[in-house]
Amino acid sequence: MMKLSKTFSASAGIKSRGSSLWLVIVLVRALVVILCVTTAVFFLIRIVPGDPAKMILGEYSTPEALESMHHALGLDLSLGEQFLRFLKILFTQGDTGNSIISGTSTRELIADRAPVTLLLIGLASVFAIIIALLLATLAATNKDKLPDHLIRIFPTITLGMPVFWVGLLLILLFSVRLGWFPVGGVKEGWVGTVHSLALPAITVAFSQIPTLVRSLRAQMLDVLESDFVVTLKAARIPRAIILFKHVMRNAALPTLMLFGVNLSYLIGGTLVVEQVFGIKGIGSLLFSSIAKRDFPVIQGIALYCAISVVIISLLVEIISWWLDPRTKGKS
Amino acid sequence: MLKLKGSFKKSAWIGALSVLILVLVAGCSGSNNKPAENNGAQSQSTNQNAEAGKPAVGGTFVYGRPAAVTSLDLHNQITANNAFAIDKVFESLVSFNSEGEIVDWLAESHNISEDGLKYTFVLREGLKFSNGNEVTAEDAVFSLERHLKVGGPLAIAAKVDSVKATDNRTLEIVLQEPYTPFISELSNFSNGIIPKDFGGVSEEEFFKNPVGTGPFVVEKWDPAGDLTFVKNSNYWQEGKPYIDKLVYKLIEDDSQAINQLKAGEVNGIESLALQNANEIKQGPDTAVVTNGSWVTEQLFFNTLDKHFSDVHVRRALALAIDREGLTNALTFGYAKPAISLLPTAIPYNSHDQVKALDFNIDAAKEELAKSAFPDGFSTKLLVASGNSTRAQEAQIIQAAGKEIGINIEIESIELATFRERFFAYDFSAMLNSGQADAPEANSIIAFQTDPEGFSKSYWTHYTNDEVTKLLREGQKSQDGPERAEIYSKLLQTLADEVPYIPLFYPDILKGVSSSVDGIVVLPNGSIRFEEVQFKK
Amino acid sequence: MSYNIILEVEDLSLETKQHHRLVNRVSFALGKGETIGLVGESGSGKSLTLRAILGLLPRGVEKVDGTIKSDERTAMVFQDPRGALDPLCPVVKQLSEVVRFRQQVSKKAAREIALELLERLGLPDSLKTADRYPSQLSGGQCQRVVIAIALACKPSILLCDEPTTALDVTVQKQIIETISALQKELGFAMVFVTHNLAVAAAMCSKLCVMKNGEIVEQGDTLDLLQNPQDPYTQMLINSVLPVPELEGSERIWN
Amino acid sequence: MKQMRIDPRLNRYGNRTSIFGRIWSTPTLLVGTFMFAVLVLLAVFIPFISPYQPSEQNLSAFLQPPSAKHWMGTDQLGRDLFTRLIYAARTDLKIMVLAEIIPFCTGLFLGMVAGYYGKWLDTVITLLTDTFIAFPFYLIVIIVAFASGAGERGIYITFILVGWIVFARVTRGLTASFRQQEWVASAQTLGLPGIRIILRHILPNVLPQAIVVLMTDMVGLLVAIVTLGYLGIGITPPTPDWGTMISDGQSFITTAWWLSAVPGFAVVYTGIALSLVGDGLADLWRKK
Repeated sequence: MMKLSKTFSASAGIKSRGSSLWLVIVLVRALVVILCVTTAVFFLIRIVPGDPAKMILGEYSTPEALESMHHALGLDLSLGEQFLRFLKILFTQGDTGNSIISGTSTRELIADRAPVTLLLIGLASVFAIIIALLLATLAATNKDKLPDHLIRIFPTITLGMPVFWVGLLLILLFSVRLGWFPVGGVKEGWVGTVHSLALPAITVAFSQIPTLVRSLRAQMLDVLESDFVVTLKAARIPRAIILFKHVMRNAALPTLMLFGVNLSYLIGGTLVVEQVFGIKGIGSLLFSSIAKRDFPVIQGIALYCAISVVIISLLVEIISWWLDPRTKGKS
Repeated sequence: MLKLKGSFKKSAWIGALSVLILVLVAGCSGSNNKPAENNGAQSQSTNQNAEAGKPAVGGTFVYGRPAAVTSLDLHNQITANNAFAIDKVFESLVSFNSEGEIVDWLAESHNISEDGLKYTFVLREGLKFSNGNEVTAEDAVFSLERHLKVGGPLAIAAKVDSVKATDNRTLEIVLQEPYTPFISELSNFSNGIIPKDFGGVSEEEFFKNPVGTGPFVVEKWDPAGDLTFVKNSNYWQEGKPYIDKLVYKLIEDDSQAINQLKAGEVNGIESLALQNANEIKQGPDTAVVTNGSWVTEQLFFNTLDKHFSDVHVRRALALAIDREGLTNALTFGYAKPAISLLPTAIPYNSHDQVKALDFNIDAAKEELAKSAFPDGFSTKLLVASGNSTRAQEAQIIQAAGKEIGINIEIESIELATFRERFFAYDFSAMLNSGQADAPEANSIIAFQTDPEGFSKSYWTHYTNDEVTKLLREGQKSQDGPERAEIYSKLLQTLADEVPYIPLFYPDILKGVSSSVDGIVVLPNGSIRFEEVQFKK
Repeated sequence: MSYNIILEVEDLSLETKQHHRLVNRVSFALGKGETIGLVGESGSGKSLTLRAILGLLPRGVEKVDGTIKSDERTAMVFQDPRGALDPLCPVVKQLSEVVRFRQQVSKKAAREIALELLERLGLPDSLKTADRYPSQLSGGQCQRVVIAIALACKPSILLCDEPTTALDVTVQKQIIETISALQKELGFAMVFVTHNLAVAAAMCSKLCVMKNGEIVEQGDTLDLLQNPQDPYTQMLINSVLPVPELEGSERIWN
Repeated sequence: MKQMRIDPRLNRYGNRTSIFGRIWSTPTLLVGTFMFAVLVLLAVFIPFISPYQPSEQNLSAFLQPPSAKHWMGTDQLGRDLFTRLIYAARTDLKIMVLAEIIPFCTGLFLGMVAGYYGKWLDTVITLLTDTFIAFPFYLIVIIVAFASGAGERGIYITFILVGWIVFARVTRGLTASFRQQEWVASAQTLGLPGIRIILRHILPNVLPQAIVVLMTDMVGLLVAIVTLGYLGIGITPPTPDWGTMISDGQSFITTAWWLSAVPGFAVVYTGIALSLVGDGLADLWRKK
């Protein structure tokens, strides 16, 4: 038991990475997490008051109509039976059933809505990384001068800004008054989509940048103080090369972990931005499904979020291990 | 002044500076009070394909709606998101115009026998479905029989004896006993005419791409997103509809819908909150189209509740609420304070006869003194969250209650939980609205006074034999002064016993772009798009 | 001793932002090919003086007065070899990068020179074929790469900040011998910082004893060790365990 | 030769740096606490400052611009905006503080225990944190808000369920690194039971870092409360809350833009105050 548990806590022991045992352990852990999330969501949304049949048939629905709807949706079965039926559908068709409200299969719904959200998160992450790297480098290179203060003040202010408030301001200023960006929704075609996702992506990036800048700046300050930078400076190597080739890479590595956590938070976190910008993504689908108690869709989205978060944390762990020769070499 | 160390003094200055910039940004973002003449950054792109020259025929009208169309099965739907799509595809024998009067629609003429038992309808000449097939009386018979069989939320209340087609264009319906509201029941969207045996395809397949006589045909439909209609080339009204395409675009967030309208990305929005109406009205490229509605906003009491079973308590609260002030504060002139239960757009609303309990604090205190709780009590008011007008109504009622010693706690809960609670009669008082689906006094009154109805007088358990007797009589008596007398007596009793306090009749508000003409708003909230045209 | 002076430090004083005086009026001179040692406890300002000469003071430390007269090229070797190399960049690549910029040669030529330098410093030929990361080399090997990097700058003054302290004893001796051999061959002058008197005695012809950022005593190694004037120097010398090589070792610096 | 002062712990006033001395020398902490104190004082003394009650309506005077009588104008029900703003500070700050205490303590404790004991306990706790991170945050918030009914109770339950993770992760990392250090090992050799070691040795070292994280997390919590208000599942009317004030005011953005903007700035102000305190504490401890 001791040996297994030691290797089981994979994240603690860096030494055991890279071995096949580590891979198995991590996959098992991921599966356990996904199962916990799916089961928890399944029971949680059924305990919460509110009945999908009433949400479909509205306030004038007769008891008989409600009864027949419950039967049709299998909601009259006991929780246990419903859970078994859910697991059967999940493992046979890999889907969490059809949406109670619109009748389409959840997998289709998510497949149709996921690209927008993933693109939004992707764009936001690109914005966040670029801006964070620039700001951090600017702040780190001239510490305690004007840019450093400005950049240190920036997260302090933005930390307290609710995302929806930022979104509203951006829409009012850039879309309605200046008309540079569409107000909401997503236009057809690549150019249209990117154009309409630009503003929302900036809003999402807005919530990510403060933490990234702070961490990157701190890392960069440490790296700039380290001996090998002094060696390179002593060797009169051009500043730009030192900064971008050596310093940034060393600073980026630890921030990658933070970025991974931020990214996993984002999977579920874009809900508010999608509401404010009227983007029909996973977030707004989640919000309307919860409002309408569309159980299969809620479970489908929870599953999608759990899987993507697990994949992301896995990727981040592998990338940071692969990128860092100090660990790769050893095992 | 605190002597700040060098390095920090600079950042304090910068902090203040950046907050200042933020204020400026927010400042100029909210346009100044006078209507924004927004200095040429006019993003309003006149609708791209509105041809110049002859009356602008063609083009695509994009209509922003808060909920997606999930089903077009006309006999099993009632909620607005589906109803206002169904009435674009299917049309009924008779319908109603924007003033709420019954008019012949697919029927050329209709006749009701003296004893009110036999209804005869003659179909229009050369009427066609959207797929070009002839419309016959047999189709109408099939449609009505399917509705009678299915029942559904808007089941036909009249006791129908027989429905038969006497010839290719004539239809005869015989009732077991007279039921005056039957004609208005036929006028609502759930009695649309569909081809016999669903035009030969399965029921499920038929309702995926339905065939009807309506002005539009479904082209593309995502049950969790947008729906696109195209013009029905075989539509019986020549040359109409003028526009080629009608798009129902799903926009769930209200402010997002308003901003898309202002930016010209949609041509109209279905749900416009009362407090946003002026903003759209004043906008340079937007306008508000409105009409009296069949909706009455009300404060409902559960008459089994230990406090509200006492009529004096109900009357006291009714007298304590300043309906005039409430309506002005919350509805910006787009609603009329309520007197009787029925809105003015419904016939027999007897607004001039009924005397309501007007705002009078002293009378309210006297009334409470007569009740079983002279020195007040505390209770809870159930409200569905997410509707800011209703949240403010609750706060006004709370303040009114406090004036006379009734301590009201507002319980604002999410819509699904809200419905769960009042379906189970688990509330003392709640804010909700009564809505008619046809220009018929009986439609609201039956639903809110019939103790045998499944909702037991709209979940209030209000039972008053006298009122129930008047309700039945009203359903049987022919239209005319006699029926008016019945309903005014009924409505006066309701006004005296206040099982529910009618607060105001909100107008229907639609936000549209000012470059659009010919929008017809119906009292049930739907819009007729046949005459819609884009100005040059 | 009229050998020509290539480095002159006069009244060098360093202070932090909060005006803590870390180095106070340090002065010494260094002749061509000569080695001067800075000895003293840690925190006595030795390394800071080196950094001042290199011209790269750590953050928060400023030169408040005094002058450093030297128009010669300088390079530095650090105490922690692995810290002085970019962990994410293979050693040969790092070295060739320095060579490329300092000697303005093409990438390919730079790699050749780098490999040749590494070979001269006794690093294994395997580096020629497979480039390896600092984490995959031993402490001694890393220190050799750092020295190679320093030499690639063709310095006339080599600054060594306790290059052997972090290494184990056997490797220490090899590194010292390598550095002395290179000095003899290339003729660069050296400023050698250490708190180990034995190493200082073996390497340096002149010594400066530093305490709390000041030079308490300065002079030829032999005179200083045999009859130290300043009590602190005496205390330093007595604290050294009698190491046999002190008496019988042949002088390296003559 | 004058005696040099090179002991870094001595500051320029020559006396040994007391805790007060060091606080005095970190202005960020000072300004942050000052700003926060102003808000708290305002919130406490509002009944004496403003003559109005937070939910006192005046239906004839709604949506009035800022004037002498109403310093920040009135909202859509004629209530004085300034009074509501400060009473809302009472609600939001109270919830922010209360909803942080339990998660802070549990997170701290679990983190230390996981970091210290490692092995299976660490695995269980990391598994728990991963599961909660895999949960979309708003799904939990919305479900709990529905189950327990909107309002403060829902927010407390949600943050007790979710709030501890960030502290557990930070403290677990710190404790794991402290454990390697010699002085913890020596304490173990003396046979001190684990719990005493954690409380006597690890807690004082972990606490400062945890408090810095607490400050930033509190800002995050405040923003979450306000966002819930915006989504309509936060604090219920008529209790004043910045989130509901923003979403209510949002529909009058063109006619009375200050209705939404002012509460937004109040949130930003509190955010600045708390993160300044957080930064200040971090600088303070880094200097030690």
